[in-house]
Amino acid sequence: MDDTLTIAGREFDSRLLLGTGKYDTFETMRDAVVASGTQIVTIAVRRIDFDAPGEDITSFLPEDVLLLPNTSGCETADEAVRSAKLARAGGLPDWVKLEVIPDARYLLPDPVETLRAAAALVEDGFTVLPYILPDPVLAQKLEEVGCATVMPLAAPIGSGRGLKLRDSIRIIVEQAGVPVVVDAGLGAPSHAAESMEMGADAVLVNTAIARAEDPIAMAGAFRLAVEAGRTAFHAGVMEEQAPTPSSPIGGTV
Amino acid sequence: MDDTLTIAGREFDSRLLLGTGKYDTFETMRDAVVASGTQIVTIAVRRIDFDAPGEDITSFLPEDVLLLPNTSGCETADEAVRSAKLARAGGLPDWVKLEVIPDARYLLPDPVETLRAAAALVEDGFTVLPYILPDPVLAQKLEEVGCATVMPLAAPIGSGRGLKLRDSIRIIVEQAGVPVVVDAGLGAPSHAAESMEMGADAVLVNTAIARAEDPIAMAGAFRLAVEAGRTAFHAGVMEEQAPTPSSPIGGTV
Amino acid sequence: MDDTLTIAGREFDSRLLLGTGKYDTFETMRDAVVASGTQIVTIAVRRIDFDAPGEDITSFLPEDVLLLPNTSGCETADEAVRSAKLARAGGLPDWVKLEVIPDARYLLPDPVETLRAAAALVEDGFTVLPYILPDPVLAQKLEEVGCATVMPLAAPIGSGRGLKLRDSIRIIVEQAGVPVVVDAGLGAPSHAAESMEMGADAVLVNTAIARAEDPIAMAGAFRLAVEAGRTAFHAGVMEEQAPTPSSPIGGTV
Amino acid sequence: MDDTLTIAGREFDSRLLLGTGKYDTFETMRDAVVASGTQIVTIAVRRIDFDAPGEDITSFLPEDVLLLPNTSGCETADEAVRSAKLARAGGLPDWVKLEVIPDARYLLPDPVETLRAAAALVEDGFTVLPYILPDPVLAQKLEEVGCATVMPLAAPIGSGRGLKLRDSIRIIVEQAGVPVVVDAGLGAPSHAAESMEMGADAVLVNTAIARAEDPIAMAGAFRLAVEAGRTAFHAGVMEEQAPTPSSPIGGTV
Amino acid sequence: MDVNGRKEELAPGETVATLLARLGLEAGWALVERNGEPVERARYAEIELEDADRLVVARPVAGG
Amino acid sequence: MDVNGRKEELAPGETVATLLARLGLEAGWALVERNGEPVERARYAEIELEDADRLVVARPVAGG
Amino acid sequence: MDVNGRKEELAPGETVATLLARLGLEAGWALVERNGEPVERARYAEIELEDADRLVVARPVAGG
Amino acid sequence: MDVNGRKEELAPGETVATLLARLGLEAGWALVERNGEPVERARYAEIELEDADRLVVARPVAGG
Repeated sequence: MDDTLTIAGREFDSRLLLGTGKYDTFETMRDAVVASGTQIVTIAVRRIDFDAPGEDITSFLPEDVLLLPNTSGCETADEAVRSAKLARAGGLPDWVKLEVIPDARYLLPDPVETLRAAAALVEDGFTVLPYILPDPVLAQKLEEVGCATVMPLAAPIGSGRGLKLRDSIRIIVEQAGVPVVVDAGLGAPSHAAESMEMGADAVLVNTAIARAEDPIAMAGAFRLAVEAGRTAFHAGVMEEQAPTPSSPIGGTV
Repeated sequence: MDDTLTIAGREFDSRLLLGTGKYDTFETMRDAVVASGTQIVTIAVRRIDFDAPGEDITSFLPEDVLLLPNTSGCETADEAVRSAKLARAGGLPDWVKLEVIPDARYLLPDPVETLRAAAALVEDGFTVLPYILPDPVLAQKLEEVGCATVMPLAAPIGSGRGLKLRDSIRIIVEQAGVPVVVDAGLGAPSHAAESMEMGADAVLVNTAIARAEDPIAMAGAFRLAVEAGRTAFHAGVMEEQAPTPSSPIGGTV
Repeated sequence: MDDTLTIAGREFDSRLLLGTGKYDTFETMRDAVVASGTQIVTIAVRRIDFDAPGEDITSFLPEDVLLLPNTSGCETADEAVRSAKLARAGGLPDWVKLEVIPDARYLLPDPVETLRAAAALVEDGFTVLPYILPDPVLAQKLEEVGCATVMPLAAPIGSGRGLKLRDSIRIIVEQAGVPVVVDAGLGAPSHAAESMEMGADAVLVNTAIARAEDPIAMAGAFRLAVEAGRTAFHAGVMEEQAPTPSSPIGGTV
Repeated sequence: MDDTLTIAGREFDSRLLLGTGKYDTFETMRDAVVASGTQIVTIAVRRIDFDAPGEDITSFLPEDVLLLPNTSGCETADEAVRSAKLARAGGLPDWVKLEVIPDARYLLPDPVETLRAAAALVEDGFTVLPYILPDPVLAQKLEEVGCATVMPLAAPIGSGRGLKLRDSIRIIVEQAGVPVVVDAGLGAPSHAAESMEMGADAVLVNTAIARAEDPIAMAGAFRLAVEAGRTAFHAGVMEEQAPTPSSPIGGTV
Repeated sequence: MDVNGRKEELAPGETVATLLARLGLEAGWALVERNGEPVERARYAEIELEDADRLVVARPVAGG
Repeated sequence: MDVNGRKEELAPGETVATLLARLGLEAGWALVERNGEPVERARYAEIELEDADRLVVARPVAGG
Repeated sequence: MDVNGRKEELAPGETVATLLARLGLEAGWALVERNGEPVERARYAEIELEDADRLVVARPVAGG
Repeated sequence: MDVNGRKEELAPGETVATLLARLGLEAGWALVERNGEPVERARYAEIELEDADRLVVARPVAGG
């Protein structure tokens, strides 16, 4: 079955996006990226510290993987727009994972500033993937201003709590005309599988892989889980129902 | 990694057991069995209706798959023992999925009769896999009388509700010296993956595959999910934690 | 213990707000209002149908209960502002339960339009109680523009699903400098009690009472539950913990 | 409405049972008992340490409260029977809260030994209230041997996790011909209210009150919550449903 | 004159108050919007209506 | 002879095996209980049936 | 005589009642098991203890 | 000239490209903002820097 993921006209075979943060080493990150089969990885943009420039992360990333700069660290729409433009001018892709997060404690996004930044960036020619609370009305507004996807969080960033907001994500999936990427809070492959079973088009995972005891094996586990969940979505997951025997009634010896 | 499942000294590569009930046709059942990669399938034992003998299910099952007769339909220990002995005398394996279910409505097993039947069948040389409510104390008693596994239910048979009784199953997994097979109630691959992430040794699935719109594809989805969950178990699933950024703090442009 | 609820400088003894919709008769509504002990009830504003003007709801409401006009039916900030102004001009209180709901299916509020309307209404002298998804960042913005409370929903209006969004509401309670009123989706007294145990300052209930078999008794049940939950909040609810005996260890006969 | 709780022919106005363990002082325990309005309190039986005999707990308990000796600390049916007989011979009531708990870590009861002890104690004239995992089949067997109630746990003793096993308890309530007392694991008044809303006849609480910051206030909170939940049960709790407006559709200004 | 989308004859010297009386709405809360502007209750008696006026007459109803 | 509650004529020298053959069940798994006792497959051919026998003939079917 | 694992001198004509009194336990609920058999409260005063007796003296304590 | 808040001597005829080379950043992705405006990579070699310039030099780093 042809089941490619299409974002802004570009096709992807993998429905698993990876964040590159929190790995012990770039080597481990690279191996996890390869093991995951991902075709899209997020990166952040930061000032160079000349006293400790460190290594160039991009040199560890496979050629054919799309670099998706995020706007992490930005607390307002203006900061996010500035960060995205800097990345693009410097030669990075004109795609952006839009994060506007004023709150350092719970890392929850600002719906109003996110919408404002999204409109400006779309206007300026960016392919915008906004990170949001699973707010179905906000998701529709973001789609209306031209975002390429919506990326509702499953649970707060890095918490690994899984799908705490099932109902809202289900509504977003039902209403969305663009791909829905469940982002943040997925702590285990089963969470990713469930997201896909619910009809999400893709998931983005970082901490659950980077902080696993064996990140490379975990990357493979998420790869399988996403495939399992997507396959199940097409195969038609049963509805919950009353208990029913799986062996014949009567005729017992 | 060598990660075979060993039950009563017999090794299995697959950690997914399949029930054969509720398929529209034996052909579909066979194809699902093959797609699932399972090496153990359950069957029931019933009186032949001479007016409608029907086909022989075993002729549809791959040679190398272990037939596991269940005692479905039995409401007491004596009935279960009788059913198991009949199957064995007739040439079926001396393994038995022990079900003693007095309650036709919720299909919940009888802990006392199950323990009684288990002791008698082990005594008589059977390899016994008992189906139980996730009762950690009962699970230990069954292990003490010599059962080869314990098979706690995730949710009532056929309900597809997934892991309703997480804590109890977690305790059983922690305490068990024999393989723990999560049986019944798993409605989606994500439920199977979560069971394996929790440390279950295997899962048994029937309705969720047999009643899927596309049972064969769903069998493949469960196969992937079990592999994903098992891999994640070994790779070390992260603990839930407070929100933590996956991008660097500070240095923002 | 003096534990009055203060909203915009006005004190209330009751922490249970009632909606007046969906009762079979105004008489039942009135008796439920009395049984609940509420001091704030919401009402809607609609055009009079001269062919079927119906009765005047206010004549059924106790003198000392504050009428809180809502902006139900409004899909934009402008409509909500217009509705609120009409109610105030006509002599109703200058308090408003702000609802901006573009989505007829799931009845979820619009965060951007709600914030815009809230700012305008506060500016114009209204006491604004906005109905929102439990979005902690939005809640803080509404507080910043001068709202008197924030009213996060527990679950979609009328669904009776209880606290589906615990974590988000907990964060709002923790961060809020104004009273937090959990509104919508509370289906049973236990849901109201849990909201109060979490530190919510009040709850608003409509469907769960109006559609109960016995609305008057149910109103009393919610009254008790809110008091129970508030008392427990002050008494210090225990943390979940590992199992611990409640009888002495050792010394057994 | 006359709504007394009848156990073994004895009527009680209160549906809240209290454990007496884990209070900082007997005085606080006594005041909590009074504040709770309970008419049944559990006590344990232990050997006297002559070097530190301590005070007599019964002297702190109101005259009209029924003392319910438990068999805590007993790991087998024989030990439990012995403990119950000792209490009765010494003049305590011939009622017993039957606990047979072999497992010191998770404090889960033994279904087989509990049933055996229950049968023996009923035979010997005791009024038996057995503490069990919410196992509907076991509950029916205990009723069949003549137990006066069944007392399924909500969650492990002292954990305060609330209703982890909703479905099983709901089935027990539906099938039971004797009062169902939800025992253990209730951590907050909302948990007690929910148990009563589900149709439980009573709840037993210890740790959540004894270890609250203010046990006396918490006892009052549980009293209100139990009354709220019971009232709601009779008033008919709404079913969860799809979102539905609580204000009229159309006619908007 | 248009009242809630319905044509109404304008009585001589008609005010908001007299109109409401005529419609049997003097009691309870009648809320009035005239040509898109809310009308203060205090001025119901003084505001003279004109033929071109578009009125919205609303009232509180049951709502959540 | 009673087979699954149905009366069956006993053929001369009938054994479990010949009975199963007569019933078209030689292939696949026929499981046989005779007068409450399970019959070993190895002995199907040797056990001669008697008129008073009560047989249960079962087989594996689909089940979970 | 053994009481809760402790050796106790047997006073002349000692009964359960006098023993409990001696131990300062006449008030409240003292529960007594003698040689593995529970002793009825009504018989505390009449039962004479013997040197070979093993007694368990228990009481109600706080418990859940 | 100010680069990431640090004073830098301006070499004669310094361009963005020569500066990055001097800082050992020709390889990989150096992202440059000059006086608040992002600089197109294509123009790194042509843009001559001035003493009053404030530069921000950033780069991709690991992030989620």
